[in-house]
Amino acid sequence: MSIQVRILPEAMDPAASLAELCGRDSEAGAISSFIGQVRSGDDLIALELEHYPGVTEAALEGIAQAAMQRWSLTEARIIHRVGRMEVGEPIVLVAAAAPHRRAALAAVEFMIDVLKTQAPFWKKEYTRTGSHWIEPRDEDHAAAEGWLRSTQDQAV
Amino acid sequence: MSIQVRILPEAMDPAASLAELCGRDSEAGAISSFIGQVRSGDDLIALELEHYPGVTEAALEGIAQAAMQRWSLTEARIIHRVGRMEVGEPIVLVAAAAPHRRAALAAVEFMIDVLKTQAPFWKKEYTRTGSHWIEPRDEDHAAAEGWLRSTQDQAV
Amino acid sequence: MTLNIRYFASLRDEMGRSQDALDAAVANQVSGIIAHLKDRDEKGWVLAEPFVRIIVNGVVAHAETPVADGDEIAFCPPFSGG
Amino acid sequence: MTLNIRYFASLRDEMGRSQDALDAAVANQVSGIIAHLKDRDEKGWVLAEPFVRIIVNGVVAHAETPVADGDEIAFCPPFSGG
Repeated sequence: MSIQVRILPEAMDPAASLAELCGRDSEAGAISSFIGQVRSGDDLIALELEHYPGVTEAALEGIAQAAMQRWSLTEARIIHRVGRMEVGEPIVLVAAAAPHRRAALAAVEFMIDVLKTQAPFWKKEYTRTGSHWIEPRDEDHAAAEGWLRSTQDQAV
Repeated sequence: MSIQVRILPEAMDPAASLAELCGRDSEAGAISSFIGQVRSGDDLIALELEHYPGVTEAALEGIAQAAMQRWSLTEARIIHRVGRMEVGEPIVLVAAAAPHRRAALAAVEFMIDVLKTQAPFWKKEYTRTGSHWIEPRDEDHAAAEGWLRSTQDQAV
Repeated sequence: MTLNIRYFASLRDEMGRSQDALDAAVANQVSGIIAHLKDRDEKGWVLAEPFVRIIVNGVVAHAETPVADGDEIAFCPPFSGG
Repeated sequence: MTLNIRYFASLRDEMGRSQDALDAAVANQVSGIIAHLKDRDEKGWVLAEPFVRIIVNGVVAHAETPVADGDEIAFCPPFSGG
């Protein structure tokens, strides 16, 4: 059982990180992952991600640990970019390895849902006309609360 | 919108295939994936996967198309090994790219669940004491039927 | 004037071969093929087992599915991919 | 003898600075810090907005959470990661 959590101030390579999980643990029949990347739209030029050094890492660690406790996983990994990112650049990788697929799939969905509203990150959009901070959407809150209501997991 | 389906008789590199999906479509904010690999246990030495050439590819194509119709995806990809595989080797990659995470996550779960029992593959286990064909588990049938009941999707 | 019969995985093991070429006159439905093979082959009964899936020309078929000259009829045990 | 106050993201923009060092004597609860900053700072009212999350020494806190010399008290707008 192992957890890896990282905050990266520079470009990340999510596929390379996923490659590290492949073929590593003979108990892991299933590896599931989610990659978030900067999506174009609304004149978006770039995204800036801010975090709370130390506290954000601890929150991600808590989310990964909660996933390990809740499902039978061999590994849980969260890598999150901070700083300025252009359209198309990766923002986050969440991955889980498990003996069985249901655990790996559910753990990834759990980790990305909870991370969105429960770990201290702040997102600023730069468009051609200026910049503004992003508020989490109602559906993001609902997704996290759906998981947390059932367990009292609290990331921070 | 694009679909890629492949049957590979030789070692596959799922992370490299996933890397191809990253940063490619500026509309895709979310890329989800599932990798199945040969898990150790029960004296397992190797797995052999058989398929029905032509018909299996068409079935996978149908599954990917069903996912594209059901969710708003930019890409759907299924790559499946056939032949003999040792413990730790990848068997299958299922991936979906989408503007939003919920679609990508659900499409991957759908495709792997349906693929398990609705595409013509047969799995033989080689152990130290001999070999035997694997029957799909009841829960695999239930998972596929859960999806198919709601849409009448039929892979083959 | 042939029906091309294919056996996959455990059914191939049971039948002891991967294919048969039958005279198209033996049957005009899947059920007729099964009856013919049960008659002719000691192991033919396995093809009538309820778990067997039949695929005619790439499409899932049933006992009543019509078959004709040149068709490919595949007998398949339950699928177990992924 | 200080309380280390931090403002993140939009709250930093509103306050016009990323941190403050307050004399530990000004408050012994989070609510006291907010009251002090509302008094002292034209923009201090934003810290009392219902959406603000407060983190004391890395742990989610509330108005009644006690604070003491050396504590780090962070005012955070809603999180939006991923």
